[in-house]
Amino acid sequence: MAKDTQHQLDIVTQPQFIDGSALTIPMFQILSEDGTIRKGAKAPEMDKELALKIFSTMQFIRILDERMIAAQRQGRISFYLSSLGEEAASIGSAAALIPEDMIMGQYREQGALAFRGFTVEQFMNQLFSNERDFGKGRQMPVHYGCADLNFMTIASPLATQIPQATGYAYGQKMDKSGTCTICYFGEGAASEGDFHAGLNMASVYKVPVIFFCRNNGYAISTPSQGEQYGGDGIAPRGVAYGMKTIRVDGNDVFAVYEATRLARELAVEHNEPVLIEGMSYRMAGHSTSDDPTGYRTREEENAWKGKDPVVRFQKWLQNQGWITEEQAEQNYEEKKAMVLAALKEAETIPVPHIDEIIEDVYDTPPKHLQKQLAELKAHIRKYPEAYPKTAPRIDGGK
Amino acid sequence: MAKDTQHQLDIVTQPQFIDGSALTIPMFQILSEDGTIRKGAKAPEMDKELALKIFSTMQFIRILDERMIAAQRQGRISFYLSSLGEEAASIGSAAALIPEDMIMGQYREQGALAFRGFTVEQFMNQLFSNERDFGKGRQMPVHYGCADLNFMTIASPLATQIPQATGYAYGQKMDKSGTCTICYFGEGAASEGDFHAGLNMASVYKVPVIFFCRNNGYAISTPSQGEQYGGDGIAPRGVAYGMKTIRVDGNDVFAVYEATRLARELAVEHNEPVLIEGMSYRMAGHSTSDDPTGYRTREEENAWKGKDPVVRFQKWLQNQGWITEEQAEQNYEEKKAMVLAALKEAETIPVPHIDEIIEDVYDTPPKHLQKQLAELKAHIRKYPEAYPKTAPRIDGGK
Amino acid sequence: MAKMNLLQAVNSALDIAMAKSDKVYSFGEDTGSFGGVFRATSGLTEKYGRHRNFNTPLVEQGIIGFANGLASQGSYAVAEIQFGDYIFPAFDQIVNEAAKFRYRSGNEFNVGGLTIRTPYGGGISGGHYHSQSPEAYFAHTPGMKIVMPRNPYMAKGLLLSAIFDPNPVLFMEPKRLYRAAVGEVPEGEYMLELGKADIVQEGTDVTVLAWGAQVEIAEKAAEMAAQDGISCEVIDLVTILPWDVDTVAESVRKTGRLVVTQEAPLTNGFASEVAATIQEECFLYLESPIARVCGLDTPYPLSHEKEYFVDHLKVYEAIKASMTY
Amino acid sequence: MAKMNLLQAVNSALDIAMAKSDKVYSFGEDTGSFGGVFRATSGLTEKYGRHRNFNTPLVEQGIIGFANGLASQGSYAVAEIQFGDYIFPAFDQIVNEAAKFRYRSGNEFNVGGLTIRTPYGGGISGGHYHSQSPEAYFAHTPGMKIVMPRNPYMAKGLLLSAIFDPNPVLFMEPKRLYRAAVGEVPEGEYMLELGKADIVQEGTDVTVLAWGAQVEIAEKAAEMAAQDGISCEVIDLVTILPWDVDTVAESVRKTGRLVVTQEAPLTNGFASEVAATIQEECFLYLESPIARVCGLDTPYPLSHEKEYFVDHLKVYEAIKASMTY
Ligand SMILES: Cc1ncc(C[n+]2csc(CCOP(=O)(O)OP(=O)(O)O)c2C)c(N)n1
Ligand SMILES: Cc1ncc(C[n+]2csc(CCOP(=O)(O)OP(=O)(O)O)c2C)c(N)n1
Ligand SMILES: [Mg+2]
Ligand SMILES: [Mg+2]
Repeated sequence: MAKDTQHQLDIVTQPQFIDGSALTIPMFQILSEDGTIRKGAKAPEMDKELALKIFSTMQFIRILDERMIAAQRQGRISFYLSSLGEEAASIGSAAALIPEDMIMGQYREQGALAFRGFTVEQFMNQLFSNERDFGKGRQMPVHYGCADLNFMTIASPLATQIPQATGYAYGQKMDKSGTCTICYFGEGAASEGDFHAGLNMASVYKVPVIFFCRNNGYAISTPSQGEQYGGDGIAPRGVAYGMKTIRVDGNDVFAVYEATRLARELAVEHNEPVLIEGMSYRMAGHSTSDDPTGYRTREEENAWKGKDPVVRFQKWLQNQGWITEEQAEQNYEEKKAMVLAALKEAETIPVPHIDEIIEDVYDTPPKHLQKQLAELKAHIRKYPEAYPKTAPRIDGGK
Repeated sequence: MAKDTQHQLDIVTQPQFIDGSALTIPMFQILSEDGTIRKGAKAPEMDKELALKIFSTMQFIRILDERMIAAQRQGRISFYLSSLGEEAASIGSAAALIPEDMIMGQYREQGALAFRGFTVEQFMNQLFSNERDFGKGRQMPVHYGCADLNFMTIASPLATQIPQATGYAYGQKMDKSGTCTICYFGEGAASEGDFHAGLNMASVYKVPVIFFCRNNGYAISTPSQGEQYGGDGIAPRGVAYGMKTIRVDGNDVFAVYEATRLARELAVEHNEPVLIEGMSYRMAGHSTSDDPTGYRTREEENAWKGKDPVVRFQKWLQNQGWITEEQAEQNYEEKKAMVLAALKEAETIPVPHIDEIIEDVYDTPPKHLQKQLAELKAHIRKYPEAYPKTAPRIDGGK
Repeated sequence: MAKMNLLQAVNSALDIAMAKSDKVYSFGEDTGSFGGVFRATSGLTEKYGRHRNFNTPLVEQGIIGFANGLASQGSYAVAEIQFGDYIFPAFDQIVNEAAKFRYRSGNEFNVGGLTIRTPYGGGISGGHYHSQSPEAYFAHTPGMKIVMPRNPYMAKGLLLSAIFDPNPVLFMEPKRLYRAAVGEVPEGEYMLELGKADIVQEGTDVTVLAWGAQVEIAEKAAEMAAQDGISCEVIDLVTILPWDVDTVAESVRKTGRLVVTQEAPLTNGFASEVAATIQEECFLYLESPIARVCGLDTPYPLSHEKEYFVDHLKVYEAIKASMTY
Repeated sequence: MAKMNLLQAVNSALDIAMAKSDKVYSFGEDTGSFGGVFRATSGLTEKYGRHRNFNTPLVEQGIIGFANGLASQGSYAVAEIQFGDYIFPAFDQIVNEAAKFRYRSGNEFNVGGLTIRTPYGGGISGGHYHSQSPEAYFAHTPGMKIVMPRNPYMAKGLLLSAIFDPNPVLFMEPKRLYRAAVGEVPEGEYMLELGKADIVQEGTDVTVLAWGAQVEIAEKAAEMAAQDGISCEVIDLVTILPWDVDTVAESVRKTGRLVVTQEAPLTNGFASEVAATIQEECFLYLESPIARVCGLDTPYPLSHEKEYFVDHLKVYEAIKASMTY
């Protein structure tokens, strides 16, 4: 075939349009739906301890999600957002990283945070916006963050963390830190301009970042196929950016783990950014403010129950003889009790002191904020009954 | 191969990362550099009249660009931006459209506008920001626009016209107008978030839009390969969005014409958005404010001279017997005289009346703007010598 | 007349507009058959088809870019931004594009058919990113109109005007009142003039100016002040850009005092523009400094929302302070 | 001391910062080895390598997103936006992200290392999109600092402070003065305090407040006024956010009069904030209304730039009007 010298491109003489379906990317799977290793596949080298830690985290997140949805219904917290059905994606990928790697999430990756060691009390303090919340009660429930665990604080604006992850990874590369950044986002968020910016820049700068797209079929009520995008999902975009790309079964914890482990190698050892698209399904509503019966069928939801990532992994663990059904059941009950106790405790802890309202806007509060706080406090002292959460402690210091 | 029922995806059992170079798109060419039809290729069905109109427009734009760069050097206009080397891309594509199709350009598509029939006087009025400029002298030189010719007014912010083109085309589709929108942009602008938004939305809505990326190797001083993007340019992105895509030799007017003609069919008859990437080279500096010797070599520039789209097309026309060298030369001189005359005329025409300063902010000037204008005029009357362009006519009406 | 809440009033305006002209399109994130996260667009797909009321991909800059293009083509593009807090990715398409479209083209082209609807404001436990009142960010932008209704009646009449107004309009809906505010609303078409402030309550001692959801707070404060014998003239500004200087100035020339309240942070909020203009217009009439009662200059905090929120008590105190200056 | 123009002063500050800490990175469109379209970053790649001073792809939201991430990692990210007019695609990354990063995380994370440099302002035949002065768009955003130097000396000292300040800073460079303003500048490192206004000229009759390139216009107007026997106190605000209320208020308590001038359009510009605050702080001292001398409420027109521009004549007239009120 003829070549163009300047562009180093092959030359063709027929006006052949490449079809939008020219690049369809298959899905990598190890663990089939019945919990057995797929023919031709190989289970990752994962010891029992790690496997059980993953499973235990999955169980914990299931319980946390369940309990907190209930707590929201009871009016004990204002909002909650479950990761039901997507536990393998966040936990399996987090398990393939080292603790020094940075995690930048969207909001449905509580599993990754739990895997890192965030305690049930820490979850609860955030969910109840109490004074022990690392975020000082300033953001809505599920906006976790923890510098010690290298888990960037979640924020609501979608996709903003994607170019940020590229920048963070740039710093890691320059510092020769031997670490990488993983950046989670939904297939909906991947429509934002920031997605394009973040992936293209990562491809240009060759930074150690793993972009992990959780494609769970919906962005609130908007179905992904045909309404969020017109092509073959998110993975082909990685290829278009010149980036190593893989699509995995997001409900298969082994495929997720293995893909992420290899991606981490590419990222850290070769400074190759990687895009992973994890195919999954958002089994619950978008959040407690949402009711999915308005936009999808029970049949569709039921079809996905058969692919449940936790059930699938538990089957494998049982087959493997690493856990019994009874043990799993017992662990479940223990965790449930723990969650309930922590919940009860957290809701008794007061909100942060009113003085915190002006902290952290800047590194130290400038004069105008000090003045505004002083005026606010004078006002609260005048009408203490109108501000019952802060008035009683207003002059008690922080 | 196994298939996943929910996702309709092929399943693979090996963690095979797709490489960033998995989809490299060849370049469609008809007219080779020596002006002959490439072996295996077929010249488009183009009558003599159209061929000569294209060539004549190319010549005109060459002269306009040359003369106006000179005029800028002489201090007669403040700024100019040449399309040297990219005439085939804009003119060849515009020639494949109908006059009712909307053109949304970036700023280097004067060729498309000239092809539509914008007169030399109209060009000059804009370049001199005089009162006959359709844009009322409000924007910098080269920001042409003309509703009658369906050429959307150019604006400096890059890539903003891309999602706008999708919206425009949506309206055309809903109106069953049988027309489409062509949207030009540079490979640099394709890094903007608006690019991602516009293409993805076009793919979802299936609107009659042709995205025409002029990949000319540079965005000001930034080379495209490796600094603007890490992959195989812009074309693979179209495929990733699930969009019909073609890459053409942007210096080959036949390839551009033919690709655009077919793209228009896809767009108008099948509501298929199309991405065309035209590979070319910005032979001049970015604009008169730029000096490319700071960032690229003479050798590189010279290598591209051999690919000159105008020379190439002229050779073909001569071989075809549709023009002689002498005729071409004579046309050139005639056009040059015409351009110089129009230039001289345009610079004598005054700037718009000061009353125009508050027009068109809204459909009619609200009270506060009327007040601001009255104050401004009172001020100008007080210091007429300080505002020589508007003071003399201030009380003469528009 | 029918009893409607603010959401129903918005929905009714959209319905009437879409029936009136088949060039009216409504779209945004989740606004298709689902009707939007607040359900402002519900029923429209059923009535006008999935090409006239539809979902967009999740990309605000794209939504407004698309809307600008559609409006420039001669359509009426009614775009919803799911929360005012998420309008910023579209900032360029609004302030550099929509607002300047007509001027830069010398009126060859315009996006007069554009209307951006977005819920704004706090008081719903939304924290940082579901509570902001970003009107002032847009008020520095010649070419835009900005409208903020206070109740269902105003919402419907103003939204109909906004859609058919030949200029791009940012229409900010007070989400706290979506279901909370209920009132009598004509079922048919009616339009309310943009750019006119509305004197909600006449008074003689002090002018209290507010807009959107803050008007009812001002009214409540005025009621408290009335108990102290203070007569407040409460004005709803209604339109932030271009705003009705005359009505406010005339009132202040009468009362000699002005309290302006807004939900947004104090610094460079729209209350500052009002104060700056009115001190100029009414300099010789002012008996006390113009007071601004606004949000603190911090992001919007969740657990201290009650303290952060500009409630009637704060406005009432400002009224008293203005009287006793 | 050396003679430097404003560009050289900026370049020198960048050079010193990059030498001081190898965690300082400089990047933007064309800012790599080419040195940026104004050449503010020239020589830095040669000195510090192509990983510390580099080109970015053409995407402002990406530039600031990347910079936020890099800063949150503990680096000093100095991002250039090629023109202030093109900062709006990054608006969300600035006002929703950078400004709120520390607050929303309870100080677990911050982007204090972020500095955004951008040339702003008119007077260079740039028309709509190479002339805007967008400071007010950011001044409504708690968490940001905004700095606008008026000359080379200030530019260098303030930029060094901005880079190492533990808060995100928007540093707006008056491009009209890039080459036009030349002055004595120390060659070594020095820092000037952010948040302090600078009294450029003492006076007794009227305070004239400006910032950035507008300061020299104010000085010229003050000179003209001096011919009429009017004594102006000229103040350079220097920092727009958080701004130095005390210095301005103290001056106005002395002079009784205030003229504020800005290049940007009048409505909801930062001059409005100043007027609103000062009428409150100095109510009993004011002998005439606070005057704002600003751009018209239109986009920035090319062929009427001279008329649009806030020149010394306009400021001078406002000073006289203030004196004779
Ligand atoms: C910039 C922005 N726009 C809109 C929203 C409102 N919103 C919150 S979540 C969501 C859907 C996100 O879908 P996806 O990215 O697929 O993630 P998933 O919820 O499915 O995990 C939307 C529209 C937001 N938070 N930020
Ligand atoms: C949003 C925005 N950012 C930056 C600029 C400044 N700028 C003008 S042209 C240009 C380069 C554009 O390159 P490309 O898109 O490849 O088009 P080309 O000039 O090569 O035709 C830049 C950075 C701009 N006009 N708008
Ligand atoms: Mg999703
Ligand atoms: Mg280019």
